Amino acid sequence: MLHSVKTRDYHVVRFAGDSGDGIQVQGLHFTNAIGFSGHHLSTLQDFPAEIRAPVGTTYGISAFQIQFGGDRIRTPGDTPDVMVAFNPAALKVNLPILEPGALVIVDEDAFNPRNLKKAGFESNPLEDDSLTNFDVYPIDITNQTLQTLGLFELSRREALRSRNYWVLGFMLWVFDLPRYPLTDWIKKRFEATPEVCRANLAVVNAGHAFGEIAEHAHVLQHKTILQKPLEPGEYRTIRGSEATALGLSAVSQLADMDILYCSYPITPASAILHELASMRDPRVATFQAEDEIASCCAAIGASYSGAFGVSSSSGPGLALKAESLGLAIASELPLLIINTQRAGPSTGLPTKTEQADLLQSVYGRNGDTPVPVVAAKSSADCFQAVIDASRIALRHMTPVILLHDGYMSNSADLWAIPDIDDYEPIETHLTAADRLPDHAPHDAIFERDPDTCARPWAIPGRHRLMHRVGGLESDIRTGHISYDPENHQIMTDMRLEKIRRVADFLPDETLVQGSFESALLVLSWGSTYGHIYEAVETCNKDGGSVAQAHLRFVHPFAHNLEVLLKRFDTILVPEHNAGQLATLIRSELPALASRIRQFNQINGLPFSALDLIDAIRGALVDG
Amino acid sequence: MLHSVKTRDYHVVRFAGDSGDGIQVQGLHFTNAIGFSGHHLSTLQDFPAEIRAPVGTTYGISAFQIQFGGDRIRTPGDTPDVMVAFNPAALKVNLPILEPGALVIVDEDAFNPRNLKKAGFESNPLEDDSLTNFDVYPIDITNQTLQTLGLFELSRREALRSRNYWVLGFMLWVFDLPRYPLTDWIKKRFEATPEVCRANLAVVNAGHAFGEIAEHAHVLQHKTILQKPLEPGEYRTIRGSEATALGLSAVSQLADMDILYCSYPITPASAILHELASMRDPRVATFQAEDEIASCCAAIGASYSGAFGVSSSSGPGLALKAESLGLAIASELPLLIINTQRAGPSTGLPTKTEQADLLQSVYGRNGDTPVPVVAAKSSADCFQAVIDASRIALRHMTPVILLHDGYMSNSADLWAIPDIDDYEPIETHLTAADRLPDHAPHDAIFERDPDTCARPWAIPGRHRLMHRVGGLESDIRTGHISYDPENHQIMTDMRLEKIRRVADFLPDETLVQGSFESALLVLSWGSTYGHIYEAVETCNKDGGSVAQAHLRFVHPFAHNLEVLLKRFDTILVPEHNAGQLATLIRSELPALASRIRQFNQINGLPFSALDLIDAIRGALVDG
Amino acid sequence: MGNMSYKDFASDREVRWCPGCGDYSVLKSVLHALADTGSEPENTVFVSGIGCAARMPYYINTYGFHTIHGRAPAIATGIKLGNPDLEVWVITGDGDGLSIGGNHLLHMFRRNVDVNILLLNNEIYGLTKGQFSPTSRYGTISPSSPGGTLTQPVSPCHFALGSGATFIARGIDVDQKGLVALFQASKAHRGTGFVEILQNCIVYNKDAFENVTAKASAPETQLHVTHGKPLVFGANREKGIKLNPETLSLEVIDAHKTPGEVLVHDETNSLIAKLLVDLTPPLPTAFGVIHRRTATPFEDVFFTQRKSASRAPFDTLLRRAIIHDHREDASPE
Amino acid sequence: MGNMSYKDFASDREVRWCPGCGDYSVLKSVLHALADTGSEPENTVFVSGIGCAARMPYYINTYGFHTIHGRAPAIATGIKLGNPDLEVWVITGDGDGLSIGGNHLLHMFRRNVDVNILLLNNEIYGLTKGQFSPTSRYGTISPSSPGGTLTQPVSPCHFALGSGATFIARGIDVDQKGLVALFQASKAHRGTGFVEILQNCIVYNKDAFENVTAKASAPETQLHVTHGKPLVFGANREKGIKLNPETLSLEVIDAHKTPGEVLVHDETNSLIAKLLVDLTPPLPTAFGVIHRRTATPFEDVFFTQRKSASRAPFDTLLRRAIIHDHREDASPE
Ligand SMILES: Cc1ncc(C[n+]2csc(CCOP(=O)(O)OP(=O)(O)O)c2C)c(N)n1
Ligand SMILES: Cc1ncc(C[n+]2csc(CCOP(=O)(O)OP(=O)(O)O)c2C)c(N)n1
Ligand code: SF4
Ligand code: SF4
Ligand SMILES: [Mg+2]
Ligand SMILES: [Mg+2]
Repeated sequence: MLHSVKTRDYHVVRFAGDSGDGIQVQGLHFTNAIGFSGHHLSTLQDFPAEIRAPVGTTYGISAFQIQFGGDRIRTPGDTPDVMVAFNPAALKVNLPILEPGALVIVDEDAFNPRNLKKAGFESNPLEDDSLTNFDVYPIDITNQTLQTLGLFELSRREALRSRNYWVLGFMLWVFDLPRYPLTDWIKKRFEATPEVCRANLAVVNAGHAFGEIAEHAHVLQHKTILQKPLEPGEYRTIRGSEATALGLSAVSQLADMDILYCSYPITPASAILHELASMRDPRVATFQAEDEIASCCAAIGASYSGAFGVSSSSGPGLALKAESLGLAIASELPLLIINTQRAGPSTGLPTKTEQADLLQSVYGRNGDTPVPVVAAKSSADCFQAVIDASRIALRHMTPVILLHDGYMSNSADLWAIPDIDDYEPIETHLTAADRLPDHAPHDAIFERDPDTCARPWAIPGRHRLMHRVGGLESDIRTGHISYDPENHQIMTDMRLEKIRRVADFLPDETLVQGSFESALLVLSWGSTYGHIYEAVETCNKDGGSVAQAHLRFVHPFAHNLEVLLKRFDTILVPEHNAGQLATLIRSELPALASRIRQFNQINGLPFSALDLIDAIRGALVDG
Repeated sequence: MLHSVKTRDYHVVRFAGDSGDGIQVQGLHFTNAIGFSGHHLSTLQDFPAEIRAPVGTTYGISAFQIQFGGDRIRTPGDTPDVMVAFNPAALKVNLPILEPGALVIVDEDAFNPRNLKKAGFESNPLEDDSLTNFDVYPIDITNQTLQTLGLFELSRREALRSRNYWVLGFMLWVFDLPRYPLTDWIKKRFEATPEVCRANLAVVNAGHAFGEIAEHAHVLQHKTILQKPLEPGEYRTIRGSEATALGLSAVSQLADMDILYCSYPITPASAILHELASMRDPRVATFQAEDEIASCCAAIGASYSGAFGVSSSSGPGLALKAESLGLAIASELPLLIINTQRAGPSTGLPTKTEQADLLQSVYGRNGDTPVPVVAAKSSADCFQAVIDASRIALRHMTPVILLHDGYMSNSADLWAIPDIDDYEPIETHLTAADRLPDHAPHDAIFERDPDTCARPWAIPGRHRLMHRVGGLESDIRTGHISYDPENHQIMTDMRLEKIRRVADFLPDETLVQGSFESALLVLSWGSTYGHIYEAVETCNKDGGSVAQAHLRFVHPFAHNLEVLLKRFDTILVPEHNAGQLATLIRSELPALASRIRQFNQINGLPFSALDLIDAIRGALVDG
Repeated sequence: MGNMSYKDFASDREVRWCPGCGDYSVLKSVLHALADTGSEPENTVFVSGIGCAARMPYYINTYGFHTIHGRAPAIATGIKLGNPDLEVWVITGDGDGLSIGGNHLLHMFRRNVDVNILLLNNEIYGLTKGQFSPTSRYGTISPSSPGGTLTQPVSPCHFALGSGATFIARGIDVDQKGLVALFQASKAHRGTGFVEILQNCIVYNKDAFENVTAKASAPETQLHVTHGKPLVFGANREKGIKLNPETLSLEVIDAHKTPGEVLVHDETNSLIAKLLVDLTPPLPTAFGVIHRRTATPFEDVFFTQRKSASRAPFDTLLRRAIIHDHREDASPE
Repeated sequence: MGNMSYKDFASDREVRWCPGCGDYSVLKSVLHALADTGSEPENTVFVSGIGCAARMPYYINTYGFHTIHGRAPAIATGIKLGNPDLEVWVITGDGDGLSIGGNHLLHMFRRNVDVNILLLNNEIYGLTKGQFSPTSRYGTISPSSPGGTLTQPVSPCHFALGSGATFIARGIDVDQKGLVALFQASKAHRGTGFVEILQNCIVYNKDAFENVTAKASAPETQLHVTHGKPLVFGANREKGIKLNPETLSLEVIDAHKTPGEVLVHDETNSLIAKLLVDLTPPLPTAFGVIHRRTATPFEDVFFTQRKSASRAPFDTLLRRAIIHDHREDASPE
């Protein structure tokens, strides 16, 4: 079959190979070139399951996917139309998700009997007719690379590691993308080792040249139509962990205070720890504790002493923080818990995504212990989300749980670099304590802010306001231990009221697309935002009448949420859990319960557009 | 004021004094005499807050309360009509709860300036007119006791410790109760120390004689009208901890297996640990672990190896078990968690009661991790509740959370001693594994019971069915680790279905009083059963039209619950939390949400009849 | 030193331990140590877990944080990392510190955070009414072990040594003079100071230490150690501890006859520390500073590293990734 | 001994560690030890927490329980109390066992439950991609410590000693013969057997132990200890460890010249154990059984007490309280 230059609004390109093949580096550089060319984009890193696997096996496959195009892109796409497979296993694993007719570039040199067997192919798919649905383009990539490198003093092993640069060069040619971002980077990166530098540049150029000269190669070329090129501005690609780390740095500036980020390594939450550690912001220190309990407790200690304590984890780690969260609630300290949700229960599927910690976040502690719960919606949004969540924690003197998920932490968005001066400063209750005289009486130390019920943040070292706090019930007036029944009722009511008051400060929820006249509202929260956005958009393009609202603040709800939802007779809530937001809505806004339809996918993967569209159409039909 | 013999259907008597005054022993003996006289009864122990306090202080007061009478008694009563106060602090603390006109017996010798000051009295209440609302009867109890003991070789301190026996003798006379249960007990107890024995008997008799001979004393006599004396049978008083320990012993017999009870001391859960340890049932061993996590894990280990693992705690301790509970769910092991709820959040009010761990029990873990939640309703009921909960755990191969509360563990009921032969044996999935041949293939080892979805309980030592389980997602067929997306969906669905199926085995919910024609349903769960029962009964006696239903199985609900609730337009849910069962009902049975009214009291105390009646009347009026 | 008296360090709260509890005396020693060393109430924090001992912060007029069971060391670590200039004390018990909290103690020792840890060891769970603890002796009868406990106790000082603690001391509740000196030494030590205090729980484990602490027999049952001084005890300091170099076992010798053979205490030598923490009756129990060595406190390195971090300005951090610059005037960089 | 070969103990699961990981060799030694000591697959359980090492149970054809991070010792304790006749092994890592799980290890040691604990120490968190662990050396650079770690490492064997462990041994991943012998000895020991294995994480902490384990320098860097034998090392076993009895410090002496002064290993002496666990480069590292002493395993006493409990029949238990008897024919008792 012959290939022709394909022009489309967007492309979904996937690179797949062994962990050692440099797939992720390749993906990043490809993304970079896309970014420089002014396309919108979104990417996804797909790592093999947690144990590093032997070369050539299907469970050792690492992949990188990017969707890019000429209009706002919100997801890395479901069905790649272009794929590069470095070996048979990579082909095997990824075939099921390819678009029919997709261009499949393979390194034919890797399709030897050993690798084919490891991948579980009975015969060579390049030779039988099992790939007729696709445009398969086999290239002797290994051979091409080795030939190029023959001129350099590199071992065969080192040389083979450069295959990704060859492929990059070739792929840049395929999509007609600029080479200089990559070549500049190589020059800088390998400044100290000129031989390696020259070798890599040579390989990139060889790959590019191959495209230009190879027979039939011209027909491989793909183009994207730029409908809406990027607005002028400064952009970068950003992963969830990067956005969170930068967001925390922003918080420390906006609140003018130190942050202590306490964590215990766990997939996928660790990415933020690594990012922060490498950032070395002197106002945002990291502390790797001995376990999750200690990490939460150290953060509480930090907040007690007047820094802002942040503690992060994933699924089982959040469960371990439950008791100490109770202490932070009882002692009314600001605290931020970032939980990168992963597929559960228990150890579950650590590298897969899920949204199943919502109810744990809202209810998972002893006693009536409410906390606000905030959710980020995309990698880039993690920046704003962590600022929003921190603002609540500091304004209301309360722990806040910020929910991320595995999908967010492995995907990357294009992000317009913000200006910190555009953000409102974050007020803290240190100032309330600053206003008190030395040795003020206890009822002054515990006098609450009339709007938030927050107490002054009287801290050692800064205030001469010696007093004691703790996990026992305390007197509403003086903070002393109190066994008084009436006081316990008052304090419980106050704690509930305090969290209810958070809603007084929340912006109204709005529709993110569609109108109030739509026949159906799709209500999303968390990282499903993008997939759901695209699915709703598609439905509407096909004549559907669908609106979307998206919750940043999952607990408490914004005051207007009920009114907004009431405008729709049918509300579809797609979630990666067994219906946790749906459960919350039913219990908090029961008048709406009969309108709620659930769509629950709990397989560790993001939604596919097709499934979502089906669910939306189903809800439109059944009402 | 003169006193007259009072006859009523029931009495509420309260003893109060310092921790060292022997109040609780006294209460038990008084209870015993009541029991022997054929009355119905219910008691409450009211301990001072956790720190042992100096003598004579209000916060060091220990109290014992009993309600007894001629018809079924379900609570220890709210408003004592008779009280004995051993010192001014005891009087001070308890005055607010007495019935107007109550008989107040005090040891006038203890009303010295020092004690009055410690109790915070400005003047002696026996001498001013602050007690005109009550029938105060001051006796020189100390003096009387010392005089009696003048004949014996006891130190003054030892002698003073006998005041409670003097009061017992007197109170037995007041209510015309038999002395022999007490005197027999004293003879047995002090067999080895005849001097002490004789002294105590003398003091009891002196107290009794004082009643008979003292001027005016005859007018103090109180009588209870026995409307419905106890059915013939064998009875005992029983506390929640005793009933639970006996229930676990029954479980080990009914299931014919060993139990490992693992716990870490915490108030109020420790009572069960102590009871079991002292019981020394060789089939129900106790293990005090290093913390709550280890206690849960050790129980999981026990269940893994084929014993039945039970782990208990209170509030913050349950929070700590969240992660390990997830493991038990993932590895599908039977496990019983007994949680004695106490007032939260955090350390809270450890000795006070609350029902605020319900949502934590249902939702407090990472991932979609459902478990059945069962609640006991009274001290005596703890026996049946632990059998019910264990049966579910063993039949469905799942962890089960059994909720107790602080009230239950400090109160005691009269209990008709059961015959273990009347109970159905408990089946386990060991037999399913027994049926498999040695080295059976993995899909046999994981073949599920069609009714319950439970897997065979293949255990080391008993079965040659070597296999591996764990917290990573496992293949539904073979139990091997599986990263397959579809399998994760199937397993998640299976876990949800498994818990849903528990409902297939639950008895229908019924009304415990009232009819379907009643204008209002009061829905109770847990230890509020008795208070709510009495309040509903009172309302109905006064012409109200109120029914009561009571949930033993809080999650999942019995299949017929929705139908039952639908028969009522208004459903009042009184709880000692901010509305957790109400929340569950709204989310699970949203069609009923508009009918739900909440009544929430979170002050660490049981409901008072008056407040409940008000709430019921309010709900009747407002609909 | 300071110009506040020990009474100024007492809070206005009524102290609520059982009459006769050893905690009273420890509290008093703490107050004295604070006054003597010139602690500043507004710069001092007492952190505790849960237990009878853990109530102590309420009675001290500094900042106080009564936290959750076993976690005080972790919280104290956070406090020091939040503000390293604070003087931080942790009050814990044998259950709080060594049952539920053992792991956090280990890591506190390992990190050598500059915090003073006072572990009030009454060999029982006081607050929860008398269950055995990890330091309870073999066979202890308690509500949860009516047939007697089944395990050998853990030795707090031995545990601290195994965990790499840099300051290990032991004292007795009623020996106020001794305690104040140990608290002062702990405060002076840069890094984690650990003081085990034998504390009498008069209600649930009365006189558990009577065999060691009784005044009458004290000269025979207590070995008070001082750096650079020989390890001697007895009414006339006539008994000396000697190490048999062949068998590496201990012998009690006549210190007056062969003073040269008596071992000399060297705080910095961890082998001697091991030898001292192993001393149990019938040999005398060691008191005083058992081990002390110089090591940098965690927060010193922590803040040095933090400050020296050549942090890029935020605007640079924002651009730390590969930047796609689409400003009209931008040229690739 | 047994009539199963080591291969019979391998499960049918594909082993999935990184090529070149030290775990492979440890697994093989485990399989050999099982075969050699005649373990019965149906009576043997491998319990592990989370980590690369903790995957091992999947590869062994006995019962296996891959539990949660740090809690394997607690679960293993429950297993032994559920069925004391089972042979139980715990597989853990330096993070699993000493970071999150330190407290459970402490209490396992203190109780002396008859379980074999293999701690694969690669001084790094392997599974979570290379963050530093509590055993990482000072200054270790890792994703969570790009500027180098700030603390001294904890020594697993020293921690075990401080926690009262009754069997402490150390081996090297690739020394299969040595490991098999240690595993056998641990299994033979009644009580908790603790074996620290220096394990090479080729991906995240490559050759961390090269300075100790490299074949060429091994005679100088390794001290293999045997009960009753002098502590000698060197190519010709010419170097001996001597304790200076005055300073209680160690010296290396010529073992050929003054053999009498060389310390003789005594497994039962905990002071020698302390001395051995303290040996770090430039002194040679100790391998073999460092400490072993007889002590009753927890479950022995547990089950003895349980069986001897003169348990009242259930009907009596039901009536253990004061009984109110209202049967018509009853008379007060
Ligand atoms: C998570 C949790 N578990 C258990 C408890 C109950 N508890 C409170 S204090 C304590 C032990 C106290 O013993 P110790 O630390 O020795 O202090 P002491 O009372 O003897 O001074 C326990 C088990 C608790 N408060 N929280
Ligand atoms: C509660 C919890 N916290 C954190 C993790 C993440 N985690 C898994 S293994 C591991 C550390 C592994 O290190 P180590 O025990 O040394 O084993 P290795 O991989 O090096 O063999 C961590 C932090 C987890 N699974 N569960
Ligand atoms: S119970 Fe013991 S430790 Fe607690 S206050 Fe009383 S005497 Fe002190
Ligand atoms: S990461 Fe390290 S420890 Fe884990 S399997 Fe790979 S080499 Fe082994
Ligand atoms: Mg204690
Ligand atoms: Mg490791």
